[in-house]
Parts: sequence; C-alpha cells; structure tokens
Amino acid sequence: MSQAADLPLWAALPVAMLLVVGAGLALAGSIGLVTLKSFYDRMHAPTLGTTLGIGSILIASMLYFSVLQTRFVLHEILIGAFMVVTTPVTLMLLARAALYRDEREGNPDAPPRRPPPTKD
Amino acid sequence: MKRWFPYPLIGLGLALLWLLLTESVSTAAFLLATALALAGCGTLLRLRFPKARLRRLGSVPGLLRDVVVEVFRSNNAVARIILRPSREDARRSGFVRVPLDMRSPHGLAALACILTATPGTVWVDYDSTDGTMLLHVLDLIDEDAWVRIVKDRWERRLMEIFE
Amino acid sequence: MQHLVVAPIVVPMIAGAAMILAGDRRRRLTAAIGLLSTLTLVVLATILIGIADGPAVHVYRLGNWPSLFGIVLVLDRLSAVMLALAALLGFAAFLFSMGRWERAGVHFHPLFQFQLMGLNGAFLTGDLFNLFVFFEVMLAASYGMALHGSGVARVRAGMHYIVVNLVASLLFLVGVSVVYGVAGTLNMAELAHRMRGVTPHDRGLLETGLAVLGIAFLVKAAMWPLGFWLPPTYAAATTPAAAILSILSKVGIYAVLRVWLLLFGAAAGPSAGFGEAWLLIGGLLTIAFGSIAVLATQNLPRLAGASVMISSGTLLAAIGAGQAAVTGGALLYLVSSVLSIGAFFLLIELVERGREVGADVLAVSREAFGAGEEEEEIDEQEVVGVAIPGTVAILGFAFMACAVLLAGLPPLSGFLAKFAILSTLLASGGTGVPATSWVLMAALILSGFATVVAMLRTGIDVFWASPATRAPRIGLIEILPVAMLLLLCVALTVGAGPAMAYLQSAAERLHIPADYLQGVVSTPAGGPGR
Amino acid sequence: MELVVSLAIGVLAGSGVWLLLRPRTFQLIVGLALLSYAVNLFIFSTGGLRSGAAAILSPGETGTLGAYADPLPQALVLTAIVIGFATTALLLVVLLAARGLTGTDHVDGRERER
Amino acid sequence: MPDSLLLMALVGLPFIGAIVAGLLRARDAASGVAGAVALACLGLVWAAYPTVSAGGVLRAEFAWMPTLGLNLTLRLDGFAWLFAGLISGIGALVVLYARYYMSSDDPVPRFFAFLLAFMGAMTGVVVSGNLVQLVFFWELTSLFSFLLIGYWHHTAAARDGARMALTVTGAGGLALFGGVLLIGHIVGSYDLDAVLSAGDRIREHPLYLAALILVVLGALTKSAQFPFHFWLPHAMAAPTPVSAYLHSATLVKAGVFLLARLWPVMAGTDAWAWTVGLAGLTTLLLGAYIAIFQNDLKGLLAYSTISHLGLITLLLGLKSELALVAAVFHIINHAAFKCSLFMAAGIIDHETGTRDIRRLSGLNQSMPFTARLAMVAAAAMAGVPLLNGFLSKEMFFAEALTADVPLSPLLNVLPVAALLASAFSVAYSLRFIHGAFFGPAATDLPRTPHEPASWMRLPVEILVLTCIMVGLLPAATVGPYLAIAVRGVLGADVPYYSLAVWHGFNLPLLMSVIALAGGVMLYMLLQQRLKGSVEGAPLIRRIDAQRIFERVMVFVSWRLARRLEALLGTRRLQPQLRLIVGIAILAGAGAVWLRGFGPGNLPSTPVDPVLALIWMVGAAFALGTAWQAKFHRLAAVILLGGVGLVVCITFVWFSAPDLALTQLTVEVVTTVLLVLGLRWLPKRFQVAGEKGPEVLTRTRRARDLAIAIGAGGGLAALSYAVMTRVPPELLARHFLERAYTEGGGTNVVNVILVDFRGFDTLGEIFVVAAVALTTYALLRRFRPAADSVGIPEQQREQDGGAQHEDAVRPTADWLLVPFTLTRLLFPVMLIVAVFLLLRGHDLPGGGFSAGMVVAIAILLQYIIGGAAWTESHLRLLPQIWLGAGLLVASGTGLAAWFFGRPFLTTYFAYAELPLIGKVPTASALIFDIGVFALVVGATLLMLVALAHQSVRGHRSAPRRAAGRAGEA
Amino acid sequence: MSATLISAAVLVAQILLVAAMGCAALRVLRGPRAQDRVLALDTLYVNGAMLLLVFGVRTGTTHYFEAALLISLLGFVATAALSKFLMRGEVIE
Ligand code: NA
Ligand code: NA
Repeated sequence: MSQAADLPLWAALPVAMLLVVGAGLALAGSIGLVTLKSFYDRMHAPTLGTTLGIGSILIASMLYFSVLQTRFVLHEILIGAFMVVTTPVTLMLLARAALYRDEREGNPDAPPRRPPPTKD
Repeated sequence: MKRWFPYPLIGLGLALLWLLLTESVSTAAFLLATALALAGCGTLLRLRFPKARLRRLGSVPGLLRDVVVEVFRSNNAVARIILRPSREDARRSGFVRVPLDMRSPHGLAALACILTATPGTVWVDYDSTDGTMLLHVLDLIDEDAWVRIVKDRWERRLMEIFE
Repeated sequence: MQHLVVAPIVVPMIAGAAMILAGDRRRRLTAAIGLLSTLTLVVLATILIGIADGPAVHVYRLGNWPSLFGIVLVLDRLSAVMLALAALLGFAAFLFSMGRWERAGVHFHPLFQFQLMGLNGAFLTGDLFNLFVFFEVMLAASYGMALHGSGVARVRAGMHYIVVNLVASLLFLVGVSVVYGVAGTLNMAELAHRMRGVTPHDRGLLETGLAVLGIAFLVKAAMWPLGFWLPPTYAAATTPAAAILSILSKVGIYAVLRVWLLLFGAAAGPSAGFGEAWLLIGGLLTIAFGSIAVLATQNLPRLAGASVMISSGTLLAAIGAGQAAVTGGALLYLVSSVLSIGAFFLLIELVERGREVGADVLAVSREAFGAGEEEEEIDEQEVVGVAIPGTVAILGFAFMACAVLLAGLPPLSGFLAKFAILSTLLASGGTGVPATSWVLMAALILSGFATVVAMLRTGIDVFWASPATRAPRIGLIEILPVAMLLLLCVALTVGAGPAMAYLQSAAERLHIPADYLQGVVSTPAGGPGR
Repeated sequence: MELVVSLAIGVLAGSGVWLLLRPRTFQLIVGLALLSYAVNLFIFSTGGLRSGAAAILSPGETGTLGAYADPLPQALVLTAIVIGFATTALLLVVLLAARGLTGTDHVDGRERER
Repeated sequence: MPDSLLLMALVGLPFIGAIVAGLLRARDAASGVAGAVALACLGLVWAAYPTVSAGGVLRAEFAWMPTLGLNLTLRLDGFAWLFAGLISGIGALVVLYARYYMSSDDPVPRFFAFLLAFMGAMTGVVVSGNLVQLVFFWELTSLFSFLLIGYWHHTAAARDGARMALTVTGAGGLALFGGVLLIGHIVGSYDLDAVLSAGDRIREHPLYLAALILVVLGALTKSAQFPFHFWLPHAMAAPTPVSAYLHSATLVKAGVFLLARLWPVMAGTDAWAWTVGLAGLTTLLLGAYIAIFQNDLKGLLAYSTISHLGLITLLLGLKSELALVAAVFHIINHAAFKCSLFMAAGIIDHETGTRDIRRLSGLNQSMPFTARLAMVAAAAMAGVPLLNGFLSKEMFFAEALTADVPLSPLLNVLPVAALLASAFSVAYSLRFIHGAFFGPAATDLPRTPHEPASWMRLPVEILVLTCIMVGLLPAATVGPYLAIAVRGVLGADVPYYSLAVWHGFNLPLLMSVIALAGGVMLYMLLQQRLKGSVEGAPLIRRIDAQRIFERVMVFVSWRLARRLEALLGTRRLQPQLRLIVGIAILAGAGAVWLRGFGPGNLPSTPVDPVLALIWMVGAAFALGTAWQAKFHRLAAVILLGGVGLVVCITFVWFSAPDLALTQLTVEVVTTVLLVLGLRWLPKRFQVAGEKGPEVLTRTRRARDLAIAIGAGGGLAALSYAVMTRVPPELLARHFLERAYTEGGGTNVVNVILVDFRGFDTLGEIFVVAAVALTTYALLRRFRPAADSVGIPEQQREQDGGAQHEDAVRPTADWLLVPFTLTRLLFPVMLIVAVFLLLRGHDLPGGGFSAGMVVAIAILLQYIIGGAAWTESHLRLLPQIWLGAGLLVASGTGLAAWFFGRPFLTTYFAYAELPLIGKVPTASALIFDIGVFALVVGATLLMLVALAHQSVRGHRSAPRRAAGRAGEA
Repeated sequence: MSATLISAAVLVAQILLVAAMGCAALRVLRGPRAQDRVLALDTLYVNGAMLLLVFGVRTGTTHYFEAALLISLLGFVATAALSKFLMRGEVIE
C-alpha cells in the first residue's frame, strides 16, 4: 500500500470513486442475479458487471498505474475488449439453451413457437 | 497485398494486442508484433474466417460513442430495476422478434456484442431463413419501439460499415 | 563417465519420447528402440553395480547446482541393485511383450519406457520431492500398463488402483510439504542432518509429517490393511505389465528402506527407531494376510498377487527388526523375490494358455485385439509361435522353480534368502532374542508352508489333473525371459556368497548412512558451470 | 490469516474425503479434485503466507526471504497442480470406461447387493 | 583321489546324470546312464572305505555364504558312509529292476532323471556337514520324491499321494529348518562337527525343547511315524521301483538317519524318550496291526514299512547305545528285505496285472523262483531265525527288556508291545506269502502269470542273498560295516555288542518263538475275516487318517482361508479408502500424541476480512459440491469451478501469480473435461418422496462423516502448525539469491521450475505424457453403456432426426454469432499464449500455462465449431506435439553433456541481434518451449480423444440399431 | 491522504465484490435450474477478475494482471462448454 502514498490526490479521488462504483455495479448485477424472478430476467443482471462495472475498475487501474509509474499503462483495455467479445457467446448459448428447455417443457416464459419454416 | 494482409484491421488489432501485452514499443516488439499478427491472420485464414468488405469506417467513432452512451444509460436503468424491487410488478419483460436485413456475419456479431453489452437486452436466437432475431428485453414497454431501436440505431449503421 | 549415474533415467526417457514421435504404427522401429533401450539399461545397471561397490556414494548434481539446493541423484549399492532389478525385469517383460501383448493396445512401448524411467528415477534420486515426481512418472505409466488392453476386469481393478494411488500421492505431498515447512529442505541427506538439530517442539510435527509420508509409502508397499488393491490389479493386468508392476510394490519398500533408515536409523538421535514397531507389526500382519490370501485362491494371477503381499510383508517386518544384518538378508530376499515373482507373472500366462487350449486365449485376444474398430485385426496364427516340443515340460519345470522360489524351499535362492533373514535375526540377538523375532521366524516358515500348499494345489491342478490336450503354442521370445529370470535366481543361489557380501555392505551403509550423508552434503558446491 | 487458510484447507479436505468415501464414480472424482485443492493449498501454505510479495526480482537483484514470499512451495504446487490435472483426466476416462464396460457407475464396477 | 573331489562327485554325479538322462530320448540310454551313475557312486563309496574304516572322516568344504555360516560342507563319516552305500547300492539294483519294470510307453528318461536327482538329494542329506545344507537336501528329497510318486499323474491316486507326501514331508522339512536354526542359534554354528561337540550346551539350553520338537517333527514326518504315517501308503501309487527305493533304503530312512545323526547331542533326555520313543512305539504297533488287514500287496508292505520304521524310531528313542546299534542294524536289514519284497510285489503286479491278495492265489506254480525269493524275504521280515531280520529283532527284544525309560509302567508295556508287534509282523508276512503264492492257481487274473525276465529278478536275488548271508554269518558279512556306522554316530563310546546267530537260550529267543507261534495262530484265526471283502483293520477302520488330513487341509487351507480373507480383506474400494484415510489420520494423530509439538515461532498475521469473506464463499462452494455431487452433477461441476476460482484468488492473494495462471487454465480444462464426461454417465434422479436411508446406510454415513471431519480437522491443524513456524534455514534462500545472478531470470518460481529443479518439471511432463497416452489408448477401446449410446435427446429433437451430413460447417443458426466470435478469438488466444511463454522466465507465465491457453483455444473451436469442422481446418497432430515436446525438453537437458556439464545444466547469454538489440537467450527457454509443446499435445490428445467418442457414438448408433434389427 | 483514500476505496470495493461473489454463489447453490447456475458461474468469474484487478491496485504491482486477463479471456470457455452441454446434451459434437 506504500505506493499509493505517492499518488497525487487528483488521481486518487477518481481512482477511489471508480473502484467503488465499479464494485457497486458488480454487486448490483449480482444482487439482480439473486432477486430477479425469471431466468431471462436474471440473464440481464450480470451485464452490469461485465460492462460498466469492470469498465470502471479497468479505468481506475489504468489511471492508478499510469500515474504511479508515470507511463501509459493501457493493457487493461484488453480485458475490456475480451469481455465485450466473450460475454455474448456465453449469454447467447445460455439463452438459447433455456429457451429450448422452456419450449420443450411448455413453460409460459418461452415465446410462442413460430410455425416451422418450410424449407424448399 | 490481399494475400499478405487478408484481414488488415484484425491484423492491426493483433499487433496492437501484442504491444499492449508486452507494454513495449521497441523495434523488437514491433517486429514480433508484425510477425505474430501475420501468423494470427494466417490461422484465421485457415479457419475460413469471413473477410469483411469494410466501408465507411468514418462512422465507426460515432457508433462507438453511441454504444458507450447507451451502455451508461441502460446500466443506470437496469440498476434501478434491480435495486428497486417495489416497482417489480409494474415491469414487464419479454421477447421481441426483430426482422433483420443484415446478413454479414461480422455485422451480426457486432450487433450481438452491442446488444449484449447494453444491459437490458439479450440476443437469444437468430433464424437465418428469414433473418429474424429473437431479443429478450428486461423492461419491455413497446415491442415495436424495440424493433425500431435495433434497426435504426444499430443495424442500419452496422450495415453501412459491413455491407 | 560421471553421466552414467543419470543415464538409467535418460535412456528410457529419450527412447520413449522418440517412440511417440515415431508413431504407434511403426512397430519395427519402436521395437528396435525398445530393445536397444532395455538392453542398454541392463548393461548400465551392470556397470553401476560395479561402480557403486566402493566406499563413497556417487552424487550427480543435476543442472550443476550445489547438492544443497539442487536436485541430486545418489548412487549407492542399494540403488544400483534396484536399478539392476528394474533393468532385468524390464528387459524380460519387454521381450515377453514382443510375443503378443505389445499389440493389445496403442502406445505400449513408450509407456513401458516411461515406467522404467520412473522406476530408475525413484531409485536414484536423493531429493524427497523429486522422489514424488518419479513416483508419479512410474505410477502414471503403470496406470497405462495396468490398463493396457482394456477390458472389464482391467478397468475395474485399474480404477481402484488409480484411486488408491492418487490418495497415497496426496498423502505423500502432505508429508513432503510438512518436511519442507518444518525442516526447510527437501534433500534427504540434508534433512537427515537437520533432523538432529530440530527443536523438540518441532520434532513432533516433523515426525507427524513423516508418519503421513510413511503411510503413503506403505500403501505402495501394500502393507496390510493398505494393500488390498494389489492382488486384483496385478491379476487383471496384462502379463508383461504385471511382471513389471511386480517391482512397483518394491519401490514402496525401497522408499521405506531409503528414507526411513536415513532419517530414523540408529544414528538419528532422538528420532531413532521412530515407528519401527509398526513396520514390524504391519509386516507380520501383511505376511499373515498374504498367506491367507495365497491359500484362499486357486487363481494363479491372484496367487501371484498374494505372493507379492507376502514378500512385501516379509521385507517390512525384516526392516522393522531394525538390524543391519537382518536388512542384508532382507535385501537378498528382495532380489530373489523380485526376480521370481516377475518370472512367475510371465509364466502364468503361458501356463494358462496351455490349460484351456483355445478358449482362454481366444477370449483374451478377442477382447484385446478384436473389438476396436480402428485397431487392426490380428491373426492368431501369426501371433502365436510354433509349439516347441517339450513345452509342457519346460513350463512345468519353470512352474516348480517359481513355486520353490516363492515358498522359500531349496534349492533356489528363495531358501537362502529366508535363511539369511532368519539366521541373522537369531544370530544378532545373543541370548535374548526378542519375542517378535520368534514370531517373525514362525511367520516366515508358515507363510512358506502356505505357499507350498497353494502352489501344490494349483500346480497339480494345472499340470497334472487337466493336462493340455495339445502343447500350448508359445513363442521362444516368451519362454526366454522366464528362463532368463529363473537362471538369474540360480545364479543368485550359486553366487550367494558374493551377492550376500555386497548386499550386507549395502545394508550396513543404510543403517549407518555416514557415507551417504557425507557424500551428498560434501559434494563440491561449485556454482553452475557458466 | 493463518487460521482462515487452515480452516479453508480443512473444509476442502473434509468435503473431499466425504465424497471420496461415496459409492459413485462421479462423487469420487469430484472428491479427489476437492482434496487436490486442499493439498495444493496445504503445500502452498507451508511456505508461510505473504501478501503482495511475489517472488519476482528486479533485474540484477539477489532476493532475500525477507522481501519475497517463499517461491519453492509455489514451484512444488505447480508441479502438483499439473500432475493432479493429468491424473484427474485419467481417472475421468477410466471411470467412463468402467461405466461403459460394466454398465454401472458404482466404484466397484458392480452395484452392491443389499 | 582327493577327498573333496570324491565327495563332490558322489553328490554331483547323480544330478549331472539326471540332467543327461532327462535330455535323452532313448529308454536304454537313460537307464544305462542311471545304472552307470549308481554304480559309479557305489564305487566312490567303496573308494572311501579305507579312510572310513580306519575311523577317519572325509571332509570337503566350499564357501557358499560364509558370512552367514553356511558353507557347502561335505562330510563322510562311517554312518554317512553306510547310508551312501545303501543309497547307491540299492539304487543300482532299483535301476536295473526298473529298466525291465517300466513299460516302453512310459517316458522313462524323465523317470530315471527324477530317480537320479532323488539319489543325489538323498546322498546330499547323508553327507551334509552343515545342518542348513542338510535341510537344503532334505527338502530336495521331498521335492524329487513328490515328482517320483506323481510320476503317473494321470491317475488321481498318484496325484493325491504325491500331494500328500509333499505336504507332510515338506511341512516337516520346514519344521526341521526351524529346529536347525534354533540349534544354530544355541551352538553358534551350523557346522555338524561343532553341533556334535556341543551336546551338553544344547540339552541344557532353554530352547532345547523347542528345537527338539521341531527336529523330531521333521524326522517323524519323513519317516512316516504316527501321527504322520498316513502319507506313506498313498505314496504307493508310485511305480513299484520307486516304492522299492523310497520306502526301503532312502526317503523314509532319512528321518531315522537324522534322529541317529543327532542322537549324541539331542537324545538322552526324558523329552527325547517321550517324543521319539512314544511315536516309535505307537507306530510300531499301529503299522503292524493295519498291515495285516491290507488287501493290496504294496499296501501291506507300506504299513509294514511304517511299523519297521516305528521299531527303529523306538530303538532310537530308548536311552541306550545298544539300542542305537540295534537301530542301525535294523536299518540295514530292513533295507534289504523290504526292497526285495517291494520288487517281488512289483513282479507279481507286472506279471498278473493285480496286487490284490484276495484275487491272487497259487502263484507258486507259475512263478516258483520268484515265490522262493519272496518267501525268504518275507521270512526275514517276520524275523525267522537264520535270516537277517531275526538278528536285529532279537536285539530289539533284548533292549525292550532292559531299556531305561522315563516312566515305569512303560517298562512293563514295552516287552509286551514288542512281542505283539512281532507277532503281527509274522502274521502279515504269512499273509503276503500265503495269499499270493499258495492255494489253487487263480483263474481270473488280468494276465497269465509267468516268471519275469531274469534281469528283472537279479536284484531280488542279490538282496535275498544278502538277507540269508547276513542272517547266517552276521559278523563276517555285515559286522565291519555296522561297526563303522555305529562308530560314526557314537564315536569312541561304542558299547559291546555281539553279532551272532546263537546267543543261547534266553528271554529274547523265547520271545521270538512266542512271536512266531502267535503270529501263525493269529493269521489262521483271521483267515475267514481276511477273505471278506471289508477293507481295513477292525476297530480303527473308521479312523481314516488320510480323510482327516484332507478334511483338515480343505478346511484350513481353503474354507477357513476364504472366510478369513473375506473378513480381513476387502475387494471394495470404499472400505479401502476408509482404511487408508483413517490410518493416515491415526498415524499423524498418533505421532502428535506421542511426541507433541509446541507453538510455532511465527506470529499470526492479521486476518484480512476480504479473504476471510472470500473463503466463506469458498467453503459454501466446497460443501455445496459435496452435497450436490450425487444427484446434480452439473451443479457439482459448477460449484467445483467456484472452488477453483477461490483457490486461484487465494494464490494471487499470497503472492503466487504463476500458480493463479496455472490454476485458472487447469480449472477451465478440468471443467470442460468433466462436462465432456457427464454425457456418458447414467442419469441419476432424486426420486421425490424416496424413503429415507436405512439404518445401516445412516451409520455408514455417520462414520464417513466422522472420518471426513477428522481428515479436514487434522489437515487444518497440521497446516496451521506448519504455517506458524519457519525453519531457521530455508532452501528457498538460495533460489532467491541466485535466480537472477545464476539462473538468468527474475521470476524465481519459473527459474526453479526450469532450472534449479528442472528435473522435477522434466519428470512432471513425462507424467502428463504417460497419462495422455493412457487415456488415448483407453478411449480407443471405449464402449459406451447401452443407455448412453444414443444421440442425446436434445439433439434428436432439435435436429428433427436429421444427421449433420455437411460436417464442414456448423449449421445451426444459434451458433452463427458465437462461431464468428470464437474464430476471431483464436489468434488472440494464441498470441496471449506466446506472450505467456516468452515472458515466463522473468514474469508470471511460462510454458505450462501457455500450453494450456493454446489447448483451450483449440478446445473452444471444437466446442463451437464441432469436431469434424475443426479437424478439417486445423491440422493438430497432438502426438507430434507431445513427442516433440518431450524430446525438446529432454534434449535441452542432454545438450549440457556436450559441454561437459551435468544433465540439465542451463546456459544463458545476451545475444546482439541487428535491428532488435540485446536479446536474452537461455536454454531454459527452450526447455520451457518443450514443456509448452508437451502440454499442448497432451491436453489436446486427451480432450480430442474424449470428444471423439461422441462422433464415434453417432457413427455406431445407427449401425448398432441396424444390427439389432437384423438379428430380430 | 491518497494512501488512506485508496486503501479505503479498495477495501470497500473488495467487500462489495466479495458480496457480489456471495450473491453469485447463492445463485449457483440455489439453482433452481442448470442455466441459472451456469450464468452465476460466469458472473462469478467476472467478479473474480474484478477482485484481482482491485487487488492489483491494493498491492501496487501489475504481477497479478495476467490472472485477470486470463479470466476474462478464458473463463467463458468453461461456461460455453456448460451451456453447450445444456443445449445439445454434449459439449463437442
Ligand atoms: Na445486454
Ligand atoms: Na513453515
């Protein structure tokens, strides 16, 4: 923690704020995961963390290390990029799987089945 | 040129990836970055990664800005929904079918990323026979409004870039 | 020249890797590499036995790091003998496998080489964690060997084998890490030094760790009641695998001999003799259970497995007696029993092949060769050699030799080995021979009797009561290794004097490991050569 | 902190052993995985717990135990993780093979008659 | 001829002859070799006569295991000389006899080989100058007699007889071994001379009784003494020459030989008299009594042998030197008449096809010459005057009257017993002769009897002649040899005895007469009874020692053993694991309890609330995993993933970034592996409203819970204890100090892995390789269970039964976007892998985690793109990666040899490259690249092999269905 | 001042993140269906990555960055495999 003492206040303030906000968003998302009623609703909740939540913390980290090491520390961008690209894969697969199971079990949550497309 | 740089933008991205990872801007790093980017594009070629015909790159920054704004907005909205369970009864979530004109896999992928990155919407399914996408929306007030949002705000601009 | 010490590890290592690169389809090349490697190992072991026969141990510093913190290999008489046993058994099993078994599944040969590499590494290393690693190499390959050929029995027994050994490996890790956390070193010699200086309230903790470590060794040595996995596994494994596995339980014994005597030997100060009584009691119980198991089965492979338990028990009890002279006798017993059990495992298949001509073999080969759609079908005619005249007589003689060896009856080395243990056990006690010595004597004699009864029963059943309608078809390459191992036992009988002298001095140096400690710790601490 | 970590090790080991003693192969493999975690943490912890002291030197430096966490247990854990991973994979395949050949997922390859 | 050569030849020739005979094919050659060897041995024995007769002892000693006091000591004194003569002499006769007895269909070379080997072993017993060596040859005689008795092993009788003989005599041999060890312990040497000179020490030692019992057990079993007599009659299943040899002069005489040999040191005590004397007395009577009622000629001879050996044993049991003389004398006599009788019985069997006394009759007419010979021999057996048997019997009577026995009642019993036994012996001798040779000529014999070949009769003639000559002129014929033999046992203290036919009218003579008359009367009285078909002796017919023996053997060695094995062992996994874990806990706890340990020397670090909280989550995951693993496997996998993540965070928390990276990648691959496996496991549902577990199950669970808590608590306590102390000197110090300066890397963990302890890593990658090869081999033969063969129902429904024919493109729309994204991620992951690999030596990373990242990248393509698609677009060759990785890593180690350095010595330097500048080049990096390649190859090999099961399953499912339809 | 501020923020952020992990864990444990658990595991991975990033700020070193990077890049592979299993009954077709 000794390094943090070298940090000027102008940087420390936003860093602190971003950290707390990011963590707060992640928590909010996770709370949603617990409280929301249906699976499809819950699916939305974690995206709070995967977008703005982690984004804030990444920016905080970039800012913190850049100021501390007096150079541009940008590799955190990669994590953001990876998050953006990977999250849809999981979510789409999961949503599709849930949809399939709901359809099969005739759950009211699932959207009405469309007439099977005639392939000719 | 095409043969050596089948995916110029991706190649650039890969080179950037290397430079960011190593946090270095030395000659060696650049050389290695180039080599790796080339090799990476080579693997993509083997994987038959579709080549994009990119047009109107100028509209990309605007799109990104809108995405960021939208992310902020919907984060806020969803956070409110989650943290105020009292209004839970008033909220209705549901599926929306959006007919898409876009067929480019890149465009569709980008659209999926955008929709997933904005809390409140999840891309659920896609039907290639008629190009409809099934979207789940957390706070579904007006289905047509959502169709319009998707088509106007995102699809049109993505089609400009990718098709 | 100095690299000879590491060569027994390097040779199979390179051979196995090369075999993988060559691919499983190039059988000739793979077999040639295998033959070259196993033969080289035999030659190496012979040379190393000579080298080790001197006052000083030979220390090999891997990576050229000082022996204090690098990994060292240590060659002394015991490791040389164990290397030789592994090499001989490996060579025999390799030859035998060329008869048919190498084709029962893919990647037999590289796994075989890794097995030898693991064994040799375990016998050479002077580092506790490295011992773990080589245990794992050996076990990983042995899993492959035990499962080679697949099939219900093998997989069922193999699963138990794997699970039990995984648990034992976890115990090993716990033990090793306690040693590091309390004594701060992994080098066995250095640990032995530090054991003397450990503060009293750390000593208990260190010994706790070593006790857990000991359990891991004893599981591998198949001490009762930790060794129930052994008979089914060995019985289910394909023949060459079982033969090479039969030395695996001896690795547990080796570890006890090496580590326990180094750390808890007479010179170990306050820790001397820690757990000695338990080794003795456990060994006796193992002998008892092994004898019961020997009697309770008419199935030859299981009988062999139970014999392995008896031999483990005998060795543990002899070590537990805590006298160098007895340990010397135990080493002779170890050599004799490894060779004879190896021969017996190889022989069993040949015998059973003749017994129900066709049926058994067909079942095995259908299971082994026929089922896999990608596996090539093998023509029986091509696989089995031409029947040699007198095959049955040869098998009968070999069987009798094995029976005599396992039961410890004259005229082969088994008798001399038991005599060596017992006479030293009684001789060293003076007038006050402890009661446990009498119990051990009775156990050894009675277990021999149990083996006689069991072997007699099955032997008569196999060879006399249901004689083969026609001689089993056995390749020369299959009978050769059996003959080789048995002839080695004969050689051991004839040359018992020099062998005993060598082993006796090995045992003395195990009990008073000054040479070992001196050799490892005082090895010139040169930095890496750059 | 030591207490927390040792409790953690205890919980992992206890859960692992419980599963280890269950009759189904899947329980067994999961139990072994939990036990491996426990043991890996155990090895790791023998070097003592130091936060923020990764044993990464600056070029030219001769490190000391005062400044850095003990790297040796870490190296040992690494080996243990790798070996554990390999053996878990093997065990999985073996139990699948056993299940295929025997038709049951009981650890003995046959259902226990009551 | 030097002594040593003579003795070596005496013992060695038969063995060499055995090998030669065994290798021969021709019948005559084999018997010729055997005869030559026997005669040569006889010649050698004769050559030793001058020395022995002068009271000398031939000795030869060869070092064998000198440190343990076991040398090959050959020692021929008078006693051994006598036996050696009997063995080779009678051996020669038996060989001659057997040459004509054995059928040409029999594989006689084997027969003669065994016979010669047995002869060698027997000679070895008698010339052993070392007790251990004696045991050595003793067991050999058991072994070769086993082979001889079981020679006709296609008959059950031969098998049973052989087994019983070996079981009993082998066990006795082991007891003798024990006894010899005790004697060796008492005397301090196994050398016979040393033992013989330590008589007092032995008799006064507290272990004397134990040694005595063990030795006597050996002798009694071998000599077929009560209660171990039962094996001998069954050994009659052997070919008659074998019986003639084994039961007259050799095998069974080994027991009495031993008793006589050790007589000077062990006899003379009450214990000796009780054990040896009583056994002999019982056997004498019992054997003679049973012999009368035997219908089989050989059976009769067998029991008579038992009885006569009982006589000898009884004599040896008496505390009298004269009795010993009588015993030795009777040994000689018995050999002569019994051998000839066996041969005669064999001739009868050979010529008539039966040995049943009830069927035989009047052979006197068809084979008169044989009949005469047999009559003389039988008379000798009966103790008729002027024959050799009479002389030793008379000595016995004299001893029975005067013996010094421990208990006075026995003194009264002994003469009566002697008389009775003698009468019995007359009776059975009569029965033998009368039954076979007299009466009307039998008509229903299998073969028409006639005299045998004269060569076959020659040995009988020689033996019978001996009986007569000894009987007539004892002092002139056998006298000197007996004297030599007795002196061999007793040394200078040979008592006076007289070998004369006539000692005047005395009590022994009277007893002889009474016995003769009584025997004749007894036989006449029993005539009627003996013709009846009831086999066996009255009163004790029901007590069949053999059946008792078999029953006991079956019970002890089979039923009891099985029961005990089931009780003391298990073949189930759970009890085994319970034991291992339980014993480990006990071992650890026991050590702590016994030794105790004090507090650590490190203060506890303050609790970090964050990590504590994280571990609350982690503990929930762990307990949840344990809870869910039975019914919700997928949940368990997910929960396990949670545990993995928490462990990973813990590694980061306590300064182990390399571990965190490795743990993460392993976590991902393990999860995928487990899920891949789930498909092949049976569906398991928790049935709602299922009855609670039975009481037994609940107790078992409670016990398991206790073990689990014990293990967890134990490990927790142990880890706490270890964590709170630091040893004064840690190995790691050196690593930290030298990692950069000598290892060339700043990431100390990596330097340890690839350099300081690179050998561990090298071993570790071979573990991974072995496991990968094993899983691959196993999966090649993978057969899914019936219920998991089919295509999962999801796929059946989603695909509407249509198969993916176009495997090159994943068709499903729902995979369209993920497919695009994951392909894009492929090069990204590869570059991250290269990054981790290259920086490993200096910063967190390294070959292992890099390899795992590549494997995961490919795995992802498999998951999203499908196996067929991925393989048609990426050439993977996992085995090449695997092999190359191993070779590169070990080759790096090997390269050091070429610079004269030990294996795995690393090299590093900074190379100047144009444009790029200074580049660190370390051989450790090449080593790490080997690790990398291996990990890629091994992980892919395992995962791909597992993944392919689905593909294979799909291919084979329709085929199987078709096959089933075809069968129906 | 900065040190206090940062350490307080780090502590708060970490506790919030652990709480988030706890919520995710709750969902993993509770289910009720497999997709809920998988979703929760994915969330857990993301929360874990964030926790590591905050830990990086706390210790002031970038040595732990790659761990977070790997979570973000590879964590989804496990959840993708699980989802694929739910959807198709097997992971690799
Ligand atoms: Na979204
Ligand atoms: Na410690």
